[in-house]
Amino acid sequence: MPDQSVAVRLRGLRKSFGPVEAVAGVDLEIADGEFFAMLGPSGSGKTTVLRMIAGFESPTAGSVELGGRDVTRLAPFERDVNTVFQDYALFPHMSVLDNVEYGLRVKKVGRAERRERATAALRSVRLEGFERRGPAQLSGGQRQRVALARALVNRPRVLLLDEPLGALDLKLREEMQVELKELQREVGITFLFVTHDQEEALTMSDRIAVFDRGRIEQVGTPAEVYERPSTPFVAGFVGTSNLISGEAAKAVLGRDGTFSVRPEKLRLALDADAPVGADEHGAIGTVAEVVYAGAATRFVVDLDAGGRLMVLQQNRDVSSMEVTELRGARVRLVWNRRHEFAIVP
Amino acid sequence: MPDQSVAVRLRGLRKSFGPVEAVAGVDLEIADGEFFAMLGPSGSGKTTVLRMIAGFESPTAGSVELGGRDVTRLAPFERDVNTVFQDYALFPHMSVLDNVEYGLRVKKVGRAERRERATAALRSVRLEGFERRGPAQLSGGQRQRVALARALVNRPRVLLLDEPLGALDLKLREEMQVELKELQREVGITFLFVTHDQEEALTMSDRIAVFDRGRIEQVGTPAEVYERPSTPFVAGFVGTSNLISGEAAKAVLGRDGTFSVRPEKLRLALDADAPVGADEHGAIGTVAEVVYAGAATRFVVDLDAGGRLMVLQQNRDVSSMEVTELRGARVRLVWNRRHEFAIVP
Amino acid sequence: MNLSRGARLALRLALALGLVVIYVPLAIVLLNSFNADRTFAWPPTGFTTRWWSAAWGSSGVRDALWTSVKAGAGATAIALVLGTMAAFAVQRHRFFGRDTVSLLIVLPIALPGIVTGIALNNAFRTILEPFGVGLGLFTVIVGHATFCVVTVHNNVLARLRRTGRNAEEASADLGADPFTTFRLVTFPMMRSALLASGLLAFALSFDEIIVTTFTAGAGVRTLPIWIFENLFRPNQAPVVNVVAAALIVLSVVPIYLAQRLSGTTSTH
Amino acid sequence: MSVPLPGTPVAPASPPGRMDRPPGPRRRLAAALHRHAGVRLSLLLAAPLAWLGVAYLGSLAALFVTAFWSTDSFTGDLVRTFTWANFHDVLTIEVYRTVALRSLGVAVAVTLIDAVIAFPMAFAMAKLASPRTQRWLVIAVLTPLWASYLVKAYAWRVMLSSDGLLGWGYGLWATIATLSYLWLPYMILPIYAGLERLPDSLLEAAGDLGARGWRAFRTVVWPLTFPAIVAGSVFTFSLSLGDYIAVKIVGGRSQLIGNVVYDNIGAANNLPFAAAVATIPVVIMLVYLAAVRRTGALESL
Amino acid sequence: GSTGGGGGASAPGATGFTPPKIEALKSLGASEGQVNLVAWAGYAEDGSNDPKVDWVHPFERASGCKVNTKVAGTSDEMVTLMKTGEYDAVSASGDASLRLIASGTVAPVTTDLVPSYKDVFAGLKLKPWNSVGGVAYGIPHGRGANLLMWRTDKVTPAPDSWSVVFDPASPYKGKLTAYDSPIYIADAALYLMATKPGLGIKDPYALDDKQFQAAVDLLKRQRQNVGEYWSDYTKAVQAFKSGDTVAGTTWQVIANLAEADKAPVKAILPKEGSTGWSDTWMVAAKAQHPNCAYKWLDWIISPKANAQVAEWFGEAPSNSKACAETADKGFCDTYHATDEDYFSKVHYWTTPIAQCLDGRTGVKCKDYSEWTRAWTEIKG
Ligand SMILES: Nc1ncnc2c1ncn2[C@@H]1O[C@H](COP(=O)(O)OP(=O)(O)OP(=O)(O)O)[C@@H](O)[C@H]1O
Ligand SMILES: Nc1ncnc2c1ncn2[C@@H]1O[C@H](COP(=O)(O)OP(=O)(O)OP(=O)(O)O)[C@@H](O)[C@H]1O
Ligand SMILES: [Mg+2]
Ligand SMILES: [Mg+2]
Repeated sequence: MPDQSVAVRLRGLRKSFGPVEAVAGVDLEIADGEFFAMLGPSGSGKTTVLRMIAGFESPTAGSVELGGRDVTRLAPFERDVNTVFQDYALFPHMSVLDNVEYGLRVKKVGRAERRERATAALRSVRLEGFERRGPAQLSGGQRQRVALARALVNRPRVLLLDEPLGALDLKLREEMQVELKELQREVGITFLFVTHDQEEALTMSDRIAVFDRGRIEQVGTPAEVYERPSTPFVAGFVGTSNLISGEAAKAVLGRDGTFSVRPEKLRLALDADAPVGADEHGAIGTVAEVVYAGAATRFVVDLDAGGRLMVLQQNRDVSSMEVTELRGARVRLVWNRRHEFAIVP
Repeated sequence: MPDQSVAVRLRGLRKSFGPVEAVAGVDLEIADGEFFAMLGPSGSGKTTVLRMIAGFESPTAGSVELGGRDVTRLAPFERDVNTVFQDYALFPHMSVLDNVEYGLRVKKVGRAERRERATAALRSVRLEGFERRGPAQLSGGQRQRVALARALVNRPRVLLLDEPLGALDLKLREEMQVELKELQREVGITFLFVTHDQEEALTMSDRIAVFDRGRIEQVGTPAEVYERPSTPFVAGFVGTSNLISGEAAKAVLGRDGTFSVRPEKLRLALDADAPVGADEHGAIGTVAEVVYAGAATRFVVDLDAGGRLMVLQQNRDVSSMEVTELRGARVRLVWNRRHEFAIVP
Repeated sequence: MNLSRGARLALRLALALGLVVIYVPLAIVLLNSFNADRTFAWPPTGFTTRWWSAAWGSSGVRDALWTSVKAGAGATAIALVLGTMAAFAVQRHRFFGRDTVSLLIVLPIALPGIVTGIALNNAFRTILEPFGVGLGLFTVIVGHATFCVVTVHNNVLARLRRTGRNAEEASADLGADPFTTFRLVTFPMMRSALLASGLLAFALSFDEIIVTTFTAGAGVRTLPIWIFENLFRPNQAPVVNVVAAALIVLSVVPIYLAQRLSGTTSTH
Repeated sequence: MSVPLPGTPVAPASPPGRMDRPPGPRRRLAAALHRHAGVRLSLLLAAPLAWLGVAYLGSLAALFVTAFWSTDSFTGDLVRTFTWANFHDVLTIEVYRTVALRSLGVAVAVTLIDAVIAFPMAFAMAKLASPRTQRWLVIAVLTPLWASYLVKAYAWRVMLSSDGLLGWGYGLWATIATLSYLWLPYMILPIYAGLERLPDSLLEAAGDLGARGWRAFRTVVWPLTFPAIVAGSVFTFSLSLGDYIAVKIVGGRSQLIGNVVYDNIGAANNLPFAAAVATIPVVIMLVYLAAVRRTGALESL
Repeated sequence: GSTGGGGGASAPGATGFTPPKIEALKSLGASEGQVNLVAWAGYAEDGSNDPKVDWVHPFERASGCKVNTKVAGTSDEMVTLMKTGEYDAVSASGDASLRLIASGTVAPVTTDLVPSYKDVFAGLKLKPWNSVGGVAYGIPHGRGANLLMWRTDKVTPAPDSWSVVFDPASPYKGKLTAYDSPIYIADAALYLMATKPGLGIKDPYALDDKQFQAAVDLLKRQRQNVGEYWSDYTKAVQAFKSGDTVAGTTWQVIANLAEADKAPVKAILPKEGSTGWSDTWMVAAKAQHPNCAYKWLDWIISPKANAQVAEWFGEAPSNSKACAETADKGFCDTYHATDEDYFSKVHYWTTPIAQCLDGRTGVKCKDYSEWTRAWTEIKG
């Protein structure tokens, strides 16, 4: 009995290109209506997995199920998924409206309904009035929204997005992140989203799969992945990884091994003798570097016990004048023990 | 008497492409040894200004001075500046070493000296051992460093960098930001840096010029620009702009007008009756949205008085479980009055 | 590529069939070069290598080949210079009549060869003759260059578009004047395009007969002209087959080299 | 996270050394050229325009003028007095219209046949073959260009003869088949180049949106590669329109416009009339070029 | 000669046009070191095609004149080439020679300066296509007739008349061939001369409007039955061998080649007679190398060279002593070289001009450019 509530199920998925094993065994279940992110460095196989789900590549081994139905051997046009391509892949010889109508036209939806649904889709991505333009006359963000409308208008079971925001500039990107997220909530379609931007993955998704070298390293909610990374790779890739090891670990934590604590978990006490609570750890050091970043300031602190830690401190009440004066200051770093985690190398 | 300590001086610089006025009058002085950023949205004319300084475009009006000398009419090869291009523009048919040696070769520097200086430059960007490779065999970050070495080896008066980090992925980008900044300190050359990433501009530069529609909106240190934006555009572009206006402004601040306060300046009190200090303002509202971003959480709060404010809160001691539970909670936002600033529309 | 298995198979089949169609006549040429029959009777009446030895001993073939090589090289050289200049002008400058320049360059190849041939013939005779310059190899080169320019122009134009100006700007930025830039950066980056288009230009010139007929002077016998003259002599026609077969085989070498060279340098 | 820099950094900015040396004449020339785009343009355009614009167009114009003259029928010398007679004859004598239409038909047929054969081949080359194979396939398509045109035409004569491989006999159809064969590579190469430029993602997008092979072809591939096909057709069309040799070899008793031109210049030594007849293919080609110019095809040749 | 025979007609030059006044060379001087020729393929072989076939190098050694040859494909190309003024001598056929003379492109030849001229068959000397008003404009080179050839296995009974190719109801529809040149109109005229005496054709190269129209109509009807027109002999041989062509005009050499390749063919001179050609070496009026040109003229009709050319090309030699020099002793018989009776039935190609060549006055004849136009119309 196929499980209807699972939108996508991958079993033992593999793909080799000649000697290169791009995807080296991926098992994954994505629930209906999830906003799911695939995060990983360049070349880790995210795109390849997406393309196997869409049907552009056929797996070397394993299977792809959509809504409980095995589609491994089906052609792309037989699958109930749609893709927003990284380069948008808008048809350059068609107007915006024709692009959006394309999928309906192919499915022989009547003229009137087609027009109506396409117009609605364009409205949902806030592109009313752009119907007659050609893709060349749009900005990057607008193109991305056309691509989105073109996929959404078909009401697919799953929408695949391959770094749809990669080409946009930061400001626009942030705006689009919010829009995309809202849109997904509105339409309720499962979004499978590829990105190599950790913050994007953390802020937007319900769950994240972290890829490395063709394998999934960890699957979990943003908080799970960020706060309890299961491998050193995940710890390093998702967020800044402050490592304390060797002598320093012994001196500061009283233990052997390699430990990590996130920069934002550290409290910077200007008094080197500041008290350390029972459930806390502390370390004394010198501020080597102060980087003002608007909303926050990053301090690089050289520990007396050896090693250096990055500290992130929100600029709530301090001004930049105050923080930059801290360069060279003796400080004590304090953190709650529960925010340390051991790294298994 | 030309002012030797001014590396770059732009006077009334304008550039039109047909009907498009890409640069609409720019006056700017950049001091010797500064790390100067030009920040602005896409199409605001940053690249065009840079290209006029390098000599690739000739201004429609105005002048460019380098080290006190008017170079407006000089060809690129007559100017003492070097550029790191956005796409690096490495010569694909030359090895890394040949690329770096190019400027010296053209200037007829002897073989031995050339080799020595190029090797030193490659060392300074940590690319020893890559001399014989071709650009195609390098990763994005490595290419960027070759481009840097190629420019630096000429010891230009000013180094122009057009979004040198734009093509890198986030992780690499952060690493390169640090490297670039240290390199500049080391060599002491004036860096003129184009970016559309606010955080990049804030963290790296000594001063920032914020561009909009071909004009400079504001010039200042990162803190000046971030904390005392002089126009609504700057306020909005550099950091998130929380606006309080109309009825809400009257109710909360007791004043007419439009005011802004940065999200990280807001304190989120879970108790709606939390006390508000004498030099503080407070507003009561409901949490509409909680976005977990790893190191911090963003709350969107709908004020009872009207309007919505974004609150940024470092995840120092809280875990994601705790923060997400806050959706729908009644909260009081408190901030120090000195962090409010009036926006002149 | 999302094509059904059937479609892939059909396309591959079409490609294979197309190649068969292309090569069967060439195979016949090769076969006929061993055909004992002097007028290519089909099926071949017997096997002989005497045509090959005749071709080997024929100084006419060698002279004609050499003439063709000279004509092709000359035309290609001119086409490379003119085509490159025109491509730079069109790609790097905006000016009135830019479209017309493109059209003008296409014209010699778009108009039937016989028109170009008689027009040039007429012009040469009325303009050059008063100066005592007759038709000769020079006029063949001029005629060929005229229609070869387009291949170079279009190839270089495409390459210039693709590579953009970045590398050149980088070079200028590093202190190189435009001449140095051209030598060290522009030219090496365009080399494969020049090579490919030069090869095509050479091939066009090498097999041209119509314009050649009208522009060749006394004693100027390019290979196609030699073939033309000899194909219609019963004793010589088989030798012509030998020459053609040899050319096919030999042509793989320059094409392969050019492909290799352009393949390795044009990855950008 | 800090980056330890090596002890010997790049020397700090030294006072500009580059400007100290007086620039050589070449650099001064380069700098002057830099400031005068117009001069640069003129230098670039002078030679090509002199060659094609003045010499070639001039020759064509001179030929066209000749069409209004006549020849002394016995001595064959040009008589340089204006007359409409040549054009009058070309336009009123029916045979010229017949031949022109026949030539046009042949050119169109050859172009269509080549397009139909070349397209799937080019598609398979560009989209199904590995890069390595692609290189070999391009060689395979280019190679026949080096085998003499005449020899290939004769090979077709051998194949077409009634006891030959095909045995279709000679005539107009034989001419069309032979010309199609001869010009096929000129059609394959531009289409191949055009398809290579077509991003795979567009084809995938079409498939993703539910378009099967044929539909994706009609709605996406065809409109986007049309300019390349047109570029190929400029070759096949003009080469067919001007041919007079292949038709002599396999054309049986038919003649094309090229033969008429050739007979009049080669046989009758009547350059004026030949020029008048030659105007027909020129006009056809000019109309064709004008029609296809907007597609951008002329730049894909 | 017989009536209407090309060899015997009244010399049109006598009453015909007056060529431009051009002086013939009076005496030979020093050789200029080279000579530029326009020749039919096979007339000036220098061993480059077949090392054994070479009479150019011996000439070069003997005379000190280097030979540059431009091979022309048609008579008309020859005329065109000669008009460029770059060439010193040309092997003009009868359908080119008069044009060359009339336009002043070639000069009269002082036959005394060509010692071998005395051995040339009388039937070739001072003919309408190589002389004007009794002044020789060239040295005859060789001759041949346009024969009727047929496939003996396909055409029965064996024809003896051109009717086999002109009969509209021919059973060999689509399998006939004809020579692809305007001059072929003369073949039709020749046929009409015999079959429609009412038209009053005396010379197939001198046709008035009515006669011309009749010939053209005949050819237009013939076209329905023609499979292909031929102009080069590889094509002709191949067509006869493959059976794509079963009957049509031919040259002796083609017949010989086809027979050598074991094709069942036979060629005859039909009862109506036939057209034919006789080529003439002429010297350009503005020759830059006249002495070498004269030396070439003498060389090429000297018995040995004349025999070599004739054998290689496949025609009857013009020098009566050449028959002794041929490699194939039966050669002169095969080609009827000494058979004046045979050649009396041959009407050699002559350029049609407005002035009727048969001596008629008061009517205008169709000139060659009209023949050319008509030929285009005939082919359709
Ligand atoms: N068609 C192909 N042929 C050969 N190798 C391929 C092909 N497609 C992908 N690869 C290889 O497979 C590996 C995974 O590629 P993939 O594109 O899936 O990575 P990715 O995670 O999407 O990276 P990016 O973030 O750079 O897009 C890479 O090493 C890549 O070089
Ligand atoms: N060569 C050109 N021709 C015409 N318009 C141009 C040209 N170069 C730039 N522009 C226009 O000038 C304006 C400024 O462009 P510019 O490239 O300087 O912006 P930018 O700030 O660098 O933007 P981005 O962040 O996207 O690089 C834009 O509107 C652009 O379209
Ligand atoms: Mg990818
Ligand atoms: Mg820019």
